[in-house]
Amino acid sequence: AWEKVVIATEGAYPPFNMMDDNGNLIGFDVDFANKLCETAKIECEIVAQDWDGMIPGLLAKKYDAIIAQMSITEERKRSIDFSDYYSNTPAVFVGKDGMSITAYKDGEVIEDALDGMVIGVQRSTTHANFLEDNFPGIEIRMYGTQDEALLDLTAGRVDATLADSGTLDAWVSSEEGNGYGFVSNQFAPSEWFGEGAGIGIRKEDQDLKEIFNKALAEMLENGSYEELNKKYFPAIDLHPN
Amino acid sequence: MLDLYGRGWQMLEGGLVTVQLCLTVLPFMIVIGLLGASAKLSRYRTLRVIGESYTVLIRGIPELLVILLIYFGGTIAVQSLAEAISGEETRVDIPAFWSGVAALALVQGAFASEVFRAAMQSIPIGQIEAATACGMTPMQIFMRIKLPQLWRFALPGLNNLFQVLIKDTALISVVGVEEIMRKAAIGAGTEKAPFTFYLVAMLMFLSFTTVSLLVFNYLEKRAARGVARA
Amino acid sequence: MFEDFIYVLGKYDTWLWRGFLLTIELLVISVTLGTLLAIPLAVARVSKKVWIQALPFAFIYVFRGTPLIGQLFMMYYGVGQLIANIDGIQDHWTWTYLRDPYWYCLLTFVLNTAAYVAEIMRGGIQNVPNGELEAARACGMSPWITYRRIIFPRMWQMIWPAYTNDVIFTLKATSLASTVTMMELTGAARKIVARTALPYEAFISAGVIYLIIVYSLTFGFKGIERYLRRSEQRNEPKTGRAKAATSA
Amino acid sequence: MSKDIPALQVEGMFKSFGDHEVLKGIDLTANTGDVISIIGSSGSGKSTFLRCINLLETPNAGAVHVKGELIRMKRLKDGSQEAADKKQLQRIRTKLAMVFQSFNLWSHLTILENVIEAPIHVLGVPRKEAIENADALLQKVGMYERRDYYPGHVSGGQQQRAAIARALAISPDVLLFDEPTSALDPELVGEVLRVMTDLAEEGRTMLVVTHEMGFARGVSSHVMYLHQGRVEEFGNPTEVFENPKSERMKQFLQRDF
Amino acid sequence: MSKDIPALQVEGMFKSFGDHEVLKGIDLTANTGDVISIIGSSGSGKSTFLRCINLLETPNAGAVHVKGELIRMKRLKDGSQEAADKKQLQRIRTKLAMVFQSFNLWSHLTILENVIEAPIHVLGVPRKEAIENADALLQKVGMYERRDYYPGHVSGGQQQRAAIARALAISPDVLLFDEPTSALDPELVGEVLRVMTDLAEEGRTMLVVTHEMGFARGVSSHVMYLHQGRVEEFGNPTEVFENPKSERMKQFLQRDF
Ligand SMILES: Nc1ncnc2c1ncn2[C@@H]1O[C@H](COP(=O)(O)OP(=O)(O)OP(=O)(O)O)[C@@H](O)[C@H]1O
Ligand SMILES: Nc1ncnc2c1ncn2[C@@H]1O[C@H](COP(=O)(O)OP(=O)(O)OP(=O)(O)O)[C@@H](O)[C@H]1O
Ligand SMILES: [Mg+2]
Ligand SMILES: [Mg+2]
Repeated sequence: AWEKVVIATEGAYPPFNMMDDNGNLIGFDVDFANKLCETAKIECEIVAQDWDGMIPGLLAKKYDAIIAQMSITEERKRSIDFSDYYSNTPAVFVGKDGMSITAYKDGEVIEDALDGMVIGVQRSTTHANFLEDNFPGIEIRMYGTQDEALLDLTAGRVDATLADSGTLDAWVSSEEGNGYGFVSNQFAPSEWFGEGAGIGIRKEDQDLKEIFNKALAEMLENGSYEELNKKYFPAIDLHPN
Repeated sequence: MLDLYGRGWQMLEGGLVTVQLCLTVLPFMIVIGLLGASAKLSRYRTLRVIGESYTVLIRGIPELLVILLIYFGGTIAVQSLAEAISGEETRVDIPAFWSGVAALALVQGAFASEVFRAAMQSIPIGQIEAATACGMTPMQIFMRIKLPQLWRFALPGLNNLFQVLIKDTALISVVGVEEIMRKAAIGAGTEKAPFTFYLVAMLMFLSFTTVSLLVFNYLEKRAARGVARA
Repeated sequence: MFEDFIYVLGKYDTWLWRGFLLTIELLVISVTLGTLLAIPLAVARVSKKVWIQALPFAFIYVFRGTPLIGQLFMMYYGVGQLIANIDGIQDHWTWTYLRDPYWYCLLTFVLNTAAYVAEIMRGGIQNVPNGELEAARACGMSPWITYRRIIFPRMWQMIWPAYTNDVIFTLKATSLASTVTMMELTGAARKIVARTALPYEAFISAGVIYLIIVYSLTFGFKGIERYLRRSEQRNEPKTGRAKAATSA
Repeated sequence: MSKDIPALQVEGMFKSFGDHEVLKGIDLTANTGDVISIIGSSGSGKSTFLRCINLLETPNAGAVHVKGELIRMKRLKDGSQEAADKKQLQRIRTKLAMVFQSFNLWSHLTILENVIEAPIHVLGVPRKEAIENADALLQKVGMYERRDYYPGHVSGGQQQRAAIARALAISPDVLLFDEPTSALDPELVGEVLRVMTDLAEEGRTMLVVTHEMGFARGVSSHVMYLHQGRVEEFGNPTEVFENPKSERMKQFLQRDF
Repeated sequence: MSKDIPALQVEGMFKSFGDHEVLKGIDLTANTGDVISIIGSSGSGKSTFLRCINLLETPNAGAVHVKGELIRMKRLKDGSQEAADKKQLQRIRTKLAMVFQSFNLWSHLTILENVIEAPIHVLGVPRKEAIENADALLQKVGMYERRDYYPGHVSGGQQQRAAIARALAISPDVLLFDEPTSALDPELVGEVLRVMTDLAEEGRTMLVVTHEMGFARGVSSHVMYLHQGRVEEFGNPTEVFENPKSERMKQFLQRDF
């Protein structure tokens, strides 16, 4: 039944998904999606969608799957379903060099770690949820995209930003990230960050879930996943078992 | 700086989309406004209640909220509707542009229905009776007597609404339609020059509202030509 | 669907509540300060001297002719960025305020409200009957007293319905604060949607709250309007004052 | 012209507004060529009578025949009446042209356009023919020179003459006039009355509600005096004015003139 | 009362609107207790003269002394004049109360509030004292019972009487009346004229522009006839009315009465 699948990604979360100068979608998620479809032998079309509207768009059948580093969480599972996780990178804070934050350590949230700080985060991400649920007293700025949060970080309007280490690593090592670095340990308690990022699909499309899971397993098996991983993140293992 | 870091064309394209948005919404706004006004003036209570509730609801809720609701919820609604009608799974993709158009038309239509209602009530009842008395059907009376005169009474109100419409198109940027505001945001982000880009965007809007003001003032003058004493 | 409503309202009621409070806060401050600022603008706008009215005219024209969301971006990202780039500003004590979107938001709303209200006030001032102004001048009132005792009270009487509309306009405008990271009512609803993917439930809940605010406002303002227009109503006057005055 | 089929026949017309009974059973037969003046004090129901004939107001009871054809009515559940056949009503209305007190020209159309509007869009006359006919009528009422003016740009008397041309343009069997001169300055009344007198002499069938006793007396073939919704006097003008039978008619004539 | 310092003295007053010269050099001395009626045909400049006295219009030339104090003027670059000292002008205006043809009561204030407004906010009288004084004045003009009504709720004659109370409340040296009865129905004129006659008998200094020849003749101590911006006649009423020297005055008297 699935000859053609429309897949949405955000296009503002480098290097996972982003736009090149001509407005084409590129990045790890895009390459991954293409490879996945190739492996599953189905035709794919990849479209861009604002993060805020990602799940409503899926439910409205604007597309059939989300591959956009969306974490598998219980709350999201209320409305949609996920494939097995296809990547899992821990969260980390980025701030000015020399700063130091310890917000989560040894399975415990350090509640006063962020007192007096302004933290920027992308709206409606697991990172935002983590901050909101655990640090009610601090000032959290919610941005539409991670790019905007980073912009305000360099403008000095937020002190640090929380996101996944994959995207932040790429930014810190870019020219713009000059003078900024990881300022905390990396952490990924599944209570907030789920079991990693999965492919979001509608609940009724269990057959599609099967197809994706099978193809994903095959990619992990035959080394094509690792190839992609190395291409974008030579130093990070995106799929730790 | 004049070529806006090479993004001058992008801004102009955004301007074009803004103009397209306005001109696309305009006919819908007018049709919805006319329907709303007719409903409010209808003989039937049900229609009157529907017309009134529609305007009351829309006018009490922020435009942005309506736009978001339509953008996020509208597709789902249209989807289920399409499936209910066709009885099978169908994919109805409403592009952001059109959900923007739908939202703006719905909002502006509510205001327009107030304008048209007032205008319809301003048409001298005697002229309607004269048309009735010479055997015109209600439809003919509407098309040939009411509608042509409606403009005269409705133009000042529409002038206002169109100004608001131009400004409200900027809200559509929130759902990703690449009109002026969105293009400016992109430019501001990538070139790290928000002040320049937003300033240019504002100037573009100011020129649009100014032009629309001039055009409508001209139309108002023209529409009054048969009425004012020479 | 009904379950989902209960879920949203049960789990995220505090978000909506905080959003509601911020909306009201933004509204009250914007309207109060905007109105205060509108008064000198309107007075300058009716001046016969071109050089006095030029600036307020330009101010009003620009703020009424451009979209509020653009003004907001311009202020927050544009002006904000310019300020952020000033050397050493980030170590200055004012930076705590200058980095905060709240102030940019508020400033934009205040200026925008001021422009709209000033335009309404201009109309009101110009509609005060000339005879009543001459009567004031003829008994030796200075321009300031004339404004305070005659023009402003009369103006309020006349502009109140339009002013009410404008307050509601400002209320609806506060929803734009969500685009620059402020979590007022619409912002809260957007956050809930993103978290739960339940757009109807979240937006309709917020919509209902807006409607409640709008109708409470309309109701309250109608009451004030009746009070303001007491001198025009065609009924017998209250006798309360009469008693107070005779006993004095 | 056959006197057998009256141009207009009204039988037992009743009309109330809420509790207020305005017409209490009025009968009238107007043969072709009759000019009937309807007089009576203010509030006596003259306008209501005229408006009930072409169903601008719906009578509570009564029958209207135009050239022998009955306007079919049906009774609704709530007891009120309604035209049974909208098409028939619209057709018959073209035979009953009305001239209003306040002219009611369509202000977005020029005088000529006002006159050709109904012929073209209701009767389906070709535009060219409609214009020729309209020009002739405008000539007759002395408005040919003003045919391209908008109503707002000509005097009240001229507007009323244009309105008469508009009424004539649908070649009606009966012309209904509701106080056609009372919205005019005294100096403009003459020009409209002159046109009406011409029409009467041409043999047009006319019902004229009027306060111009000179016209009623001099021009009309019959006078009908309404009082509180009833016909108090009916007859030829000389009789009615010189020998009024009813006490009220006598008072009416004294009071006003 | 010393006759040496006149209550009001106007010298050589000129006023033009654009090219149109309305006042062409007017002199007037009003001693304390004088009641001067100003008459003349429409457009002769009566209102303008009154309005130039308290500078509601700025005269092009001329001096105004109130109780011996000159209103200081300065000449602007473009040749027009202006009050040199705004404070002085405001102070002097409190000595020159004006009653307007169209009353011009402040419609958002009750009658009582209208009367106490200027005493409290211009003269700085304590509120309590202002109310006592106002009550006495309202009693005098017969408006005490209506003191808590808004102007919109009382008749024109009552409004004008309230306006007179308002004028008296600032204890002016001279009262200026500009056709105080001409916006009133004939039946209301009497009540206002009665109040004015009372004031005249009390010895108030008054300048009254009026069309009421009865008042001018019977009540005033002097009559001033203006014609085309010039004083054509001035004298006591009996002289002026019975033996007008000027031809024009004769015509004026014939024409109007
Ligand atoms: N639409 C209406 N609703 C209620 N009452 C009405 C209506 N039209 C007329 N009437 C009443 O019916 C009565 C007769 O009115 P009508 O206009 O027929 O009088 P008329 O003889 O034409 O008087 P006039 O000479 O003043 O025009 C009046 O008492 C009037 O108030
Ligand atoms: N503000 C003005 N601008 C231009 N011309 C004016 C102005 N005020 C008055 N005039 C002209 O000055 C002339 C005198 O006017 P004024 O009102 O003094 O006459 P008046 O004697 O009071 O007449 P009336 O008895 O009609 O009140 C008139 O020709 C009038 O048109
Ligand atoms: Mg009538
Ligand atoms: Mg005058």
